[in-house]
Amino acid sequence: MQVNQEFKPKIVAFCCNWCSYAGADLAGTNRSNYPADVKIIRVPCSCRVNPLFILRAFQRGADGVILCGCHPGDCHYTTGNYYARRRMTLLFSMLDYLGIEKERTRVEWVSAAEGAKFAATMNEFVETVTALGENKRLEDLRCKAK
Amino acid sequence: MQSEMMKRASELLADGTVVRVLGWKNGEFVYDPTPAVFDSAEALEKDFVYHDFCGSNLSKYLIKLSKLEGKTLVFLKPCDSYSFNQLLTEHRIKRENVYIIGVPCDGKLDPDKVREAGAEGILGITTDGDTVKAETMYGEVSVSKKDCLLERCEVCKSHKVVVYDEMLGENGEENPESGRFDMVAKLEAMTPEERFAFWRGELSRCIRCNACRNICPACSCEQCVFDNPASGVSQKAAADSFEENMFHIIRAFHVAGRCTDCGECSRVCPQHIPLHLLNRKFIKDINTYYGEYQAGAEEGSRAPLVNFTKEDCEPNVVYKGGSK
Amino acid sequence: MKKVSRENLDALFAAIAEAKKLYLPVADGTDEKRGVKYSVWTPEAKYAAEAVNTVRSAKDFFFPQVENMVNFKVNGKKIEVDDIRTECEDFVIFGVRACDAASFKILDSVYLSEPVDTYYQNRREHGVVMTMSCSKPSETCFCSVFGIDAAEPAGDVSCWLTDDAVLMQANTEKGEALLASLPMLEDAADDAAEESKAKTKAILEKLPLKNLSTDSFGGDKLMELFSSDKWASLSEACLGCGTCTFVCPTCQCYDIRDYDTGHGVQRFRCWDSCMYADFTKTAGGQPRPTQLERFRQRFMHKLVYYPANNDGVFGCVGCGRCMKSCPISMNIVKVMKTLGEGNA
Amino acid sequence: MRRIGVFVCHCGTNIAATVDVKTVAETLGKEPAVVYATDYPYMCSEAGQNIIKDAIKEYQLEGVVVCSCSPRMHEATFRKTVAAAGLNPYMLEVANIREQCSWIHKDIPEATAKAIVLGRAAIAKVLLNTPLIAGESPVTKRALVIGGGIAGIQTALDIAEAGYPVDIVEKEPTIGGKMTQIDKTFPTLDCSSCILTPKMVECAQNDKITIYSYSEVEAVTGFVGNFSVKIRRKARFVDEDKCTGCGACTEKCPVKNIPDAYNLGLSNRHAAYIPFAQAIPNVAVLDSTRCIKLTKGKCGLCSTVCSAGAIDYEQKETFVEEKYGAIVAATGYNPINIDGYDEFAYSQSKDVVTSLEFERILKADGPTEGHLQRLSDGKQPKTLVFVQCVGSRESGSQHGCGKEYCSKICCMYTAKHAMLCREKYPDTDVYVFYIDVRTPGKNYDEFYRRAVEQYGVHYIKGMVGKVAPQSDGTLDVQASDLISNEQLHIKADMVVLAAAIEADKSARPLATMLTASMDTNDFFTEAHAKLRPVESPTAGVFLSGVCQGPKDIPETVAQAGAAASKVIGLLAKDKLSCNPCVSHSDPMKCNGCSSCANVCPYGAITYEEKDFSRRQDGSMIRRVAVVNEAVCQGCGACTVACPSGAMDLKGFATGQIMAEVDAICK
Repeated sequence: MQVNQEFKPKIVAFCCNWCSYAGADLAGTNRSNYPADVKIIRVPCSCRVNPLFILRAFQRGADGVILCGCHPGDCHYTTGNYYARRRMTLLFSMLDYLGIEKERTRVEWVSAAEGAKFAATMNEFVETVTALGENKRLEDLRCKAK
Repeated sequence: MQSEMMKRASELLADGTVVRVLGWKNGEFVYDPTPAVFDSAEALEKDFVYHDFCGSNLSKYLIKLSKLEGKTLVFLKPCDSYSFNQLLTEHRIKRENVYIIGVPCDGKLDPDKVREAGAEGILGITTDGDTVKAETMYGEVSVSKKDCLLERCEVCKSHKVVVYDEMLGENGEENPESGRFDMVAKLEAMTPEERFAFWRGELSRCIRCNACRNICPACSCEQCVFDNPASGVSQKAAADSFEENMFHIIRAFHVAGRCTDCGECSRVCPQHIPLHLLNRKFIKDINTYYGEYQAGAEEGSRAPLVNFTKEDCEPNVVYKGGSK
Repeated sequence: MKKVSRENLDALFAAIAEAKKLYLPVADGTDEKRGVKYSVWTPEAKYAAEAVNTVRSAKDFFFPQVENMVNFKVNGKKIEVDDIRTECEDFVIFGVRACDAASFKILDSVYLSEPVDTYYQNRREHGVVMTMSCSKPSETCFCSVFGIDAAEPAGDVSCWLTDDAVLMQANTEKGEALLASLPMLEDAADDAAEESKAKTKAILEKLPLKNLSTDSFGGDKLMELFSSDKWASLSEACLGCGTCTFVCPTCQCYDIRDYDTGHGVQRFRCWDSCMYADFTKTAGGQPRPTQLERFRQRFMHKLVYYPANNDGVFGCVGCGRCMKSCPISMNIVKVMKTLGEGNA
Repeated sequence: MRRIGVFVCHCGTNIAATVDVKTVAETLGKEPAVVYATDYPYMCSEAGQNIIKDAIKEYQLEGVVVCSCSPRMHEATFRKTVAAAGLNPYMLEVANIREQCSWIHKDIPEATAKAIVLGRAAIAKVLLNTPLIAGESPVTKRALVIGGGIAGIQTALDIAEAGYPVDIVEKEPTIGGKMTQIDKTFPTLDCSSCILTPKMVECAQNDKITIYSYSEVEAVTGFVGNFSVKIRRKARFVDEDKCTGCGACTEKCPVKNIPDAYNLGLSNRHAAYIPFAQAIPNVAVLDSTRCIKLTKGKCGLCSTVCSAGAIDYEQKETFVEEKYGAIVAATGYNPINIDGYDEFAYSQSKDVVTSLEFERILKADGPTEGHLQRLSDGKQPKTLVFVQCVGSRESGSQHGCGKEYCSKICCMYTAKHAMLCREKYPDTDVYVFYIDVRTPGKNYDEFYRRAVEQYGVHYIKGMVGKVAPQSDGTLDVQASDLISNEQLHIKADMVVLAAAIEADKSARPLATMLTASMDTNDFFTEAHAKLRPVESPTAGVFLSGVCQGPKDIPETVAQAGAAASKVIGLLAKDKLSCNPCVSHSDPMKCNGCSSCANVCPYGAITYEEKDFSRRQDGSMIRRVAVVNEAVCQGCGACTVACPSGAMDLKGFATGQIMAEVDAICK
């Protein structure tokens, strides 16, 4: 696949407040670099992320969406990420079924202590999405920047 | 069957067990009966029908009817009974206000398929064993019954009425080898480009008439998110191809784990979009990832999306999955 | 009257398509048997001459389901208005049936009366309608009930199909101009279509709904029909979807909505349906709180309100689409028969 | 449109060095809703906060966006700021342009552009914020301390001192923990037991303290101020109330060959036993896996010798359910299992011991009664080699059990051991192999230098490569001296390994029960590494001792006291403000389908029949969901489970999150 050097993907990262958002903060504290293409939205728990939000991001021009939460078993709310896990599995499978590139969506479990993992995950995800190029199959043409 | 049903309904009305009967009313043509409520033996005598074109699922009407005073008698075909159970599970129907007569079903017919077989200008249709004969303005057309079954009946998952107060005729069996996921598997085996092209072709025909949503027993929300400006996804029309996708993805997701695969969405789509293929994808995935689950098979079962196990697979199973 | 041989039909389409965009009914690509729709003509497209009607009506050409009206751009703290109206390209619709052709008149009386709907007008002025006489009406056809003759379709050009040719008769200046621009057309006798018309008329005589009565309807029947107690049972199975309204060639209601694109706002209109719970919803609430009122609205409009305002012309053209599409098989014929019972 | 103010913080140069803060403020100032935008070096300072307060008043701001450090850091600060100026505290959003922007990006234009986008997202969100009012919930004035080592003991004593009842749950038969096994403590070399046992006794005697020994936490539900804990009291087959601790049963018990955990298996105990003489409670336990009566149904000797009649073979485990306002985790540590370190011959030679085993050897109640002896032949060792960092500071997984972190206490206790050897047995040669000697702490470096300078301990920078047992009973220690760059062979009589320490295995399942987060090493995560080091991110859960990270006794005691003071501060309140970011259901849209209740981990959702009857369509009574706002913790699981969108989460509403998405993707 040809990588377009000019292309800067838009990446939305949903992070749960207790683990992954704190993990992202730790990545910052440790000065672990990752591309500025990643923008984080704080949610209380991965289970707060409605599949609608992910679709919405694609509609609005996101090229990749990643959901980060506490590791299964470590959810601050005990069980939230288990539900998120099922929802996202089914959503991603459906997007794949509709012919949307499955690499544009991802779930990663990142604890509050895993700043390095957070940065590494984001670096890798940005790379993957950059290689895929612009999201053309799930875009809403009306929302394209003019 | 029709006369037995009318007889039982009249008896139950007469002895006060029920105060109304939900069934099908004779239409203009043989293939267009309408769901209707009957409140007397006379009304039943005049208009009640039950035949090969009584495909519509009556369960959803009971959300309202079961809240009225007095019991409602309803005739449930096997697939309708799954929807009924699912609605019970979701506390939408008051069971004590419903008297269910289960009716066996060996497949309902799709008038469009009879037409496709060359029967334009249909004046009457009769079924004789495996043959469907259509008398038309342009002559008689014979077609094999299996060629004009509704899609859902071609791959019927169960001939068993799963909830009833009494059964008319013999109850049937589940049919796990229905092959209803074959088309899903075929799509999964395609490349993403092919799948994308397939769905674009199908979904681009959508006219957002909401027939699929409004017929769906699982889509029984007091207010649908698509009609609620606060939901952020409300739309009256698909103004963009994204919205065409969105509507169907969101709708399928909202009923995922609750959809009994009654096939009504595909039956009513004026554009013949195979909407069941979206729902069945979720059902197939749920079966694969979380174990076999048939919504509505048992009252009170916990839907897969409001359930979990600690050992559930990770979402990346999708990346490693069988599809290309 | 002009004619073109059936072998030359594709050449004719090609000639029309050279100058203007040409739309005609073709079988849907994904499943040949399932539904016919108007598509842009391409050399591969096969004209579905036999199919009585398309799933969607021809009104889409003049009154599309979704149409942008104006854009607003947000620039800092200022809002700029962007008028996006442009002159519509010329186009031709071929193979429109008599019922749909009649529906344009109904739409015209709504959209072209003052104040004129410029969006509709723009399309209407640039579209040439070539109708086609029906050769195989369906059991659901009842256009004759509303005085429409399927053998004599209106439009800018009327066409008839014979065994070996397509006959054409221009009815308007637009039609004349179009036919004049097509050199492969040969002259035909003025009565060349009579045989085709007679065949069609003979079939129309056999239609099961031809005797449907409109006597109980019209602008003067408002109060008795409005207060009829039959609406309750007629509407009880109605799901409140918009299928009937969206496939209907005469339904003309729309909603105007704003869509925030993130860079501005697109104000668009889209079809609305009186069957919907939020139809004409206002700050004060929903004027038709239950499905009964909404259901009644649709049929009262077609059979009472519209004729009341349009010299007795009914708002239905008898195309029968709603009869084929309604998920629960409730339709205007059942409504007319039920309400007409005892009155006729 | 709301009137929004934007305040961009430089954080000194933390933000300003990579984000052009002036441009951010200027650009955001042009956003449609923004009526005021400014920047300031330290927004969190008093002067910075005053800028916000003044602007709220001067520009009649209805919403405030602060572009600064993480909201996990100063959201609470700025909420108070806006509240002080009369705004609802929840009309504030923080854009994280430090941790998630300036600190991770190097390119100024790129970081600035991102900061602007994050600011826009915060503006988009705050435009949809609604004023929220926190509800209140009562506080159960009782604390639970999990773990009865010095950390738990000190925490419990301090809480009890303030007058609040406190329960200690200890999984072993006695409280005391690791400190009971230690001989002397650094840097003062005073006797560990002498300073610990009085505290243990005090615990037993304090009527505010209840000790659940030989017990474990089974389940935790509830939330800050209102925890409900189920404690499993394991059967000890001895009636705690009757047992006098006379020890008759332990002497008469015929099963004698059970490795004694108190002595780390260096000696044996009976099946009926009291862990050690000063145990609290001083009550015997029957080892159910070894007791003949309990395993085979015969014997019963202990019962016959017990004059108190305390032996109860029928005793079953019991459960206690208790309510607590606060919970302190004090689960402690263990040395790692060093079986993987074959090169040190730990499993081959009895004379290769861990430091904790060495403590037992040095301690008077240990297997050698305090005499420095080789365990193989009882001889006094002449040459001792101490190996530091066994399993600590190990990168990668050479041995599969090594830890990347520094265990922190080893340098000091090794110096202590070396010093004690040289002091009691001046004829010994003592070598210490180290990577670095780390001795920060009051009087610590002095202590280490005394070992080197005064006691003549040989400190050698380098790692031991191999310990090979010789036929003459000595140990050939092969090592490299990194300073002289020489390979050394030392003929040693005893080798002591400073094994790394790790969090106790019980901590991980406990963290799950407490919904408290852990780091990759299974140490509890603190709410803030610097500013809230004794609090877990989970409200009402506090951390004491090594369960939070390696530390020595004085640090542990200090942290235990700190945790206690946090608990006291919490229990002193009669009511707590609830998190107002909770779910609520719109009854008009609710189907009553129970999807939300199915996913609620707190049981916060119930249903009621609500009358929606209208004139037009008659009687309509529907089942609808009702959220108990005091019980809801605001995870939002229900909002997604709800098919109709009736359920939404205050503070993180669907509309708000979508507005953020829109702003980011714009």
